[in-house]
Amino acid sequence: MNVENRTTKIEVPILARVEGEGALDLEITAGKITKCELRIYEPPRYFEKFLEGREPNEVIDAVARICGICPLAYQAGFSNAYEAAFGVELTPWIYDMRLLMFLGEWIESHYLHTHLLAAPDFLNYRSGIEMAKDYPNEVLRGVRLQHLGNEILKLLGGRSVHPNGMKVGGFYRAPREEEVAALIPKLEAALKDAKDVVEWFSQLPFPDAEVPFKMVSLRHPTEYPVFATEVITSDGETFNINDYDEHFREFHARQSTALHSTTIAGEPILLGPLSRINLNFDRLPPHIQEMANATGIKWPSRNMFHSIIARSIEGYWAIERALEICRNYTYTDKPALEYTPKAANAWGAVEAPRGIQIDHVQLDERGYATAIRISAPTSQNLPCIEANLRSSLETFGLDKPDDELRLHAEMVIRNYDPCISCSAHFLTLNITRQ
Amino acid sequence: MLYTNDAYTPHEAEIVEFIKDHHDIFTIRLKFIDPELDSKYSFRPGQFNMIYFYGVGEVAISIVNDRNHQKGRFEHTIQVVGRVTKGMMKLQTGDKVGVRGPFGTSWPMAEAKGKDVVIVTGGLGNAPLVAATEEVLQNRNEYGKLRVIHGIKSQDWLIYQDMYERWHNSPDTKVMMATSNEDPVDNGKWEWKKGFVTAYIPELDIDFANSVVMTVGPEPMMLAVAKEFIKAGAKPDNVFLSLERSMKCAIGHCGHCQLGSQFICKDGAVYPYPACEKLLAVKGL
Amino acid sequence: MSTPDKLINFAKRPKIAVHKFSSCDGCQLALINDAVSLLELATIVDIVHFAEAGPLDEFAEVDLAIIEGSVNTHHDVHRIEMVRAKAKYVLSVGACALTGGIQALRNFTDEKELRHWQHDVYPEETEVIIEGDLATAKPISAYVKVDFELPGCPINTGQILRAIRQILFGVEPEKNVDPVCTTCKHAGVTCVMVAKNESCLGPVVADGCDAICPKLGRGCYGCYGPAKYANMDAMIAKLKEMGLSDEQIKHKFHHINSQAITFHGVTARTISQ
Amino acid sequence: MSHYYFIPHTKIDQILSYFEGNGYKCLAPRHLEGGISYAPIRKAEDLPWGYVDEQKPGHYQITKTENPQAFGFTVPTASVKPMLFKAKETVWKVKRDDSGKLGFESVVDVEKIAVFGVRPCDLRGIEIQDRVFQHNSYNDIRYSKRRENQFIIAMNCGTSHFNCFCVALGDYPRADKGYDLALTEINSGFVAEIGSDKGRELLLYLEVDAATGAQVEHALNLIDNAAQMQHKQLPPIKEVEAKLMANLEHEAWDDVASRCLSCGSCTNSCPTCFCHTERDIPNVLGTETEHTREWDSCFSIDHSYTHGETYRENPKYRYRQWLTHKFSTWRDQFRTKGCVGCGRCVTWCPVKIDVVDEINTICK
Ligand SMILES: Cc1cc2nc3c(=O)[nH]c(=O)nc-3n(C[C@H](O)[C@H](O)[C@H](O)COP(=O)(O)OP(=O)(O)OC[C@H]3O[C@@H](n4cnc5c(N)ncnc54)[C@H](O)[C@@H]3O)c2cc1C
Ligand code: SF4
Ligand code: SF4
Ligand code: SF4
Repeated sequence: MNVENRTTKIEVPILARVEGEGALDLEITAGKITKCELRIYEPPRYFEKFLEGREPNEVIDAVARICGICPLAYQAGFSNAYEAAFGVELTPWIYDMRLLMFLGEWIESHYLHTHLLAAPDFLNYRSGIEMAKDYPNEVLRGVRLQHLGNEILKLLGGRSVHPNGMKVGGFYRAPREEEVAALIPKLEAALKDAKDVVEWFSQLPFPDAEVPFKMVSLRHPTEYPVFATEVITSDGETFNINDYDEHFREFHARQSTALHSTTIAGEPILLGPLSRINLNFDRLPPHIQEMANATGIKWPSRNMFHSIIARSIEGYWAIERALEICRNYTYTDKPALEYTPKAANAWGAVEAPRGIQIDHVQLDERGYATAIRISAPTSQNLPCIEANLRSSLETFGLDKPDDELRLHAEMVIRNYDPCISCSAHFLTLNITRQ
Repeated sequence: MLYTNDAYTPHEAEIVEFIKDHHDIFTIRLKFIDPELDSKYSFRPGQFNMIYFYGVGEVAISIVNDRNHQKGRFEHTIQVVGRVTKGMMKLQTGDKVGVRGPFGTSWPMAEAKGKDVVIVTGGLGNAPLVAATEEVLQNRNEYGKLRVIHGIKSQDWLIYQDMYERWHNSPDTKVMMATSNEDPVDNGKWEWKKGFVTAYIPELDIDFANSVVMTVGPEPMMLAVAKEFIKAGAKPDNVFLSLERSMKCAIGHCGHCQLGSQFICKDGAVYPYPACEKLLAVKGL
Repeated sequence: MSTPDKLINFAKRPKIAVHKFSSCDGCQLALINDAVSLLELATIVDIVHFAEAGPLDEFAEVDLAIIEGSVNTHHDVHRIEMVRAKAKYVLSVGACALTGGIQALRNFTDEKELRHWQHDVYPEETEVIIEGDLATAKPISAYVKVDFELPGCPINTGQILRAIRQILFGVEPEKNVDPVCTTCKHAGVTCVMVAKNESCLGPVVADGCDAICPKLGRGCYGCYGPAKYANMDAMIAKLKEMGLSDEQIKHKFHHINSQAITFHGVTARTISQ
Repeated sequence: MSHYYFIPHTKIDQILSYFEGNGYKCLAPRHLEGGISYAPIRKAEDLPWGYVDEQKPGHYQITKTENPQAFGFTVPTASVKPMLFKAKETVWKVKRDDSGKLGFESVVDVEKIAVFGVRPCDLRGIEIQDRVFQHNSYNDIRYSKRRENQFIIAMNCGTSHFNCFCVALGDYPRADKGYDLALTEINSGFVAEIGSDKGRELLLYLEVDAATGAQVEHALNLIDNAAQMQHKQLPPIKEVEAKLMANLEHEAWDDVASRCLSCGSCTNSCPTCFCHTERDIPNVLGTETEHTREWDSCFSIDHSYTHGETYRENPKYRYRQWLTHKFSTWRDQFRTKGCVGCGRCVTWCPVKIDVVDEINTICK
């Protein structure tokens, strides 16, 4: 262990089990954190720029490539923006299919994160592969659920990574009834798995990681939010996504290739499953509220480690909702609406698995992009992650050995399921002690 | 061919000996595991087998012979070319492969009786003519003179040295070699020339009009050999060559080995020169 | 002559690393999304480095390094050289690693314009951006020797598992050379170009994706890169006949695999000819 | 005229239940995803009632009409070939145990299939493939078993599309042999002819009456009408066969090669093309592998690849291989034509290359 007044540099080469590349610089002076910077050095890719001059559906195909884990969030965010720009009102069929497909992404992403990325932390394994040796049934159950999410994505998009089915105005193809029907028994069987997952996770030991910041999510008029145009915060504000810029500020932090967001006043904000469930608990069906309460957690919760529970509850909800859509499915030969491109400015938002994904397009009269903005949930969360790290590490005890500090720091970061490729994956932790 | 009812499925065979002939060439000596196949299997000189390398694929390989003339054994000499053959290079004695065959037509051993026989090969083209040469030697009295001409890039590519020596020392048999890329060093065993195999043809001490020529090598070489022999007085119908094209099925179903109307796998690979002369003259056929 | 040494002395229990460069992580998901196969694979090989899945040992000596992503920064250049030096074989996977990927669209800008781009997206002039960033996003093979390549944006699970398996058998992975049309016809897909008058790049794009787009009733946009033989003149003539503008045609090829030579050469001038 | 029977449309469901009762999976043309293709059917209403198709070079379109017929279209998008010679199938498997022992197992996957509505050209396509896979030096057991287990209801043509040219090849849009039952659709049903004992049994089961003279005449008129709709012309086929091989260096090969995408859509939709490749698909652990057979095409750049040399690298050689094989060397190989005139290669060529035009140019 280090003597209090010496400078020590500790390097954790890479933060594992997150998506993308980054590093953490931690400086501890006289038992206090003096620097805590998440350095995202995922190389810049300039989507915002090279998509200028492109036609709408090319943009939909292209933005998927921002992230392999949540490609649909970008496709959905941008189609929402284009549809708003062109004044396209989705038919209930298209809306349901968009939702179904998106739930597929939630299911896939949530169970991948909870089982293969996060759970090993709570059970002291370095990876899901290692954990699978001792917890084969649990890991396989998670994998089954993840596959089910992928299957939904495949049904509508042909594949789960960079799906190809969505276009502005709807879909290229409507699945046949028998294809949708084939999902029903699988979704039914998954409900039990998903319920067992919630119970399993609620028995995990949860350290403390208090998030004192403003929580933000979308708010849907009637149900748990996936697609919506209303934003809600833990301070009771509600506003339309079109006014996002009046409430939040996106800026470039020097150490990072990812943009950061805060409130206009410079306060960090938290997006994602924990914010969603806290702010929309009332939108969960009663029996799921009961399930959430049975975990022993008092909602709303500000403990960031409860995100894994929030994800598993959302997973259950998503499966149930997907099942409902599949049971009510009827085929249509009009899976997309026609539209007339025009010059416009528009926002589009979705609740990506990691939080609000908000996109903005400025279009010329042909509907070709003249300016594009992409705000990924991870980049909006970055200031919050940094702040949360500080407080959680302090609570954990800064005198702990470097290895333990490093593991704890990684664990805190992983709770956010950061998607670093999106935000601008892996992370080098430099601890300097003075 | 040896098969019960499915011409596509190979049979398991064991490598009883793996011989490394050269850094790029090796010989596998095989035996079928199934005792019935083992006792029934036979082939005619010039035919080939499909050899299957586990997990990767099948390749067409001529049946050399068994160097020790042991019943139930057969050999393949293989040059490393691409995916399958590179993988096969790593096989060892005791490993298993799949085999189907034999396929294709054979050398005109009966027609050659009573005639002088000239074997002209280039590169690994010697492998498909070993069995034919051995057959002449085993029935030495039934054939006329035997001349074996072999061409290689350089002397370090020479395989089968013991065999060539034995042949050269057999009655009324001569082995001659050519190297194209370097001046050969006389090994004191047989004649060497710098250049191409065709250089030997005009000066051969045989009765051209009553000879049978069998040649395997690159297509331009075989064509040059055929023309040279015909010029020297050989009958075109008595010049035979063996063609190579990609083969997947070896039974005339897959379409890859077509040359004009010919399926080389079943209508060949051994052809009398007049039967393929025109086809080979068309580029890209 | 052939190289018989290639792949001959592969370790009985090989060490494998998966590295990420500039990318979306989507190709790594081809392994992670089929966790059952990944766990199975882990019983016969040692996965020593695979950040997204957990194991970390970035510069360990390995038999096979699987590389995702393009080289965009000085840091990337340094890292790929290290990775190459420590790996017996390098398998590049995905459009980014093979052709630079979608981010290689920056390669069409000049340095001055790129500065504008940098400034527009990252107003703080930091070293992370200005000095770290290269003017081009390039394939792995532009910097180090690559032994095998798998195309796709993203690659798929069957493709990578088969390739790893073939490498373990000691042979090169098979290549997909035929166009997407082949898969369409094998799968009984009604051609969208003929039956729906949808523009489709399938005739000049390599198969391997299982013709996902035509199966969804839309045209292929080329994420598996060019087929081995591509009659670009005939393809462009067809797109023109369908009413696409020169700009649209250019954008079609300057998309996911813009730096593949076959597609890179499609410029306003070649189209108008 | 007693060898003609009449099956009213109302009996289609009975035909389907006959097949089901006898263990057949029934495939019939259906309207799916913008095309009419063979797919399993359960009831008469699954048939593409009222649909007609328009096929031209590089063009295919179907339209729903008031036409009371189920078979008012011409040829389905794909032929019967994929049911017999599958686009991709495992032909054998091999397991390797720890000692390295290889256990080979040949895979023969056969279903009893009844095809309802095979056009005469496709019927001839089957006959040609029989010669390749059955009546050849070696018999493919997969193909043969499928053939034995196939029930064929042929459907004579009542209309031709723009690309049809069976007549130019010396054939006629009427099934002459190789069927169990041959039908011609008239307004309210089908005029039927028996082609085999299997077909006779089905007719007995259906308890149908003989067709009236008027019905038969109507049917035959429709077929004649279909024949007359065809406008494509070719020199006599023997002449084509000779002239193509005599013109291997004709400049037209270069011209067509510059237009051809080498996409293989023509060969892959042809009912008689048989080229295939083989490939191993091992499992992850490497303990088992499946050896598959997949359609290949002479348009594939690797089709002629032989260690280091690609004999037909130039697209003109690939196009020449396709045309000369199909319309000339086929005769030497299988004592028959290689083309049945269904026109699919013309319809599905994205760049509208028409074999008939190309042949006429070269044989001029
Ligand atoms: C009748 C006949 C006899 C042969 N005898 C021998 C022999 O005795 N020794 C020997 O070393 N080689 C012989 N060959 C050549 C041998 O088949 C090829 O070298 C081998 O197929 C190359 O396969 P590969 O996978 O290693 O190479 P790749 O270049 O990777 O080949 C890929 C595929 O192309 C096809 N192919 C490539 N080259 C050939 C070829 N020359 N002939 C047929 N198919 C080919 C195969 O289907 C192969 O799987 C013979 C070929 C034929 C046709
Ligand atoms: S849909 Fe596209 S890829 Fe498929 S056959 Fe048509 S042109 Fe080719
Ligand atoms: S069809 Fe083309 S664009 Fe679509 S997934 Fe395949 S390669 Fe990509
Ligand atoms: S003729 Fe047409 S269908 Fe055939 S390969 Fe050429 S472009 Fe494709």
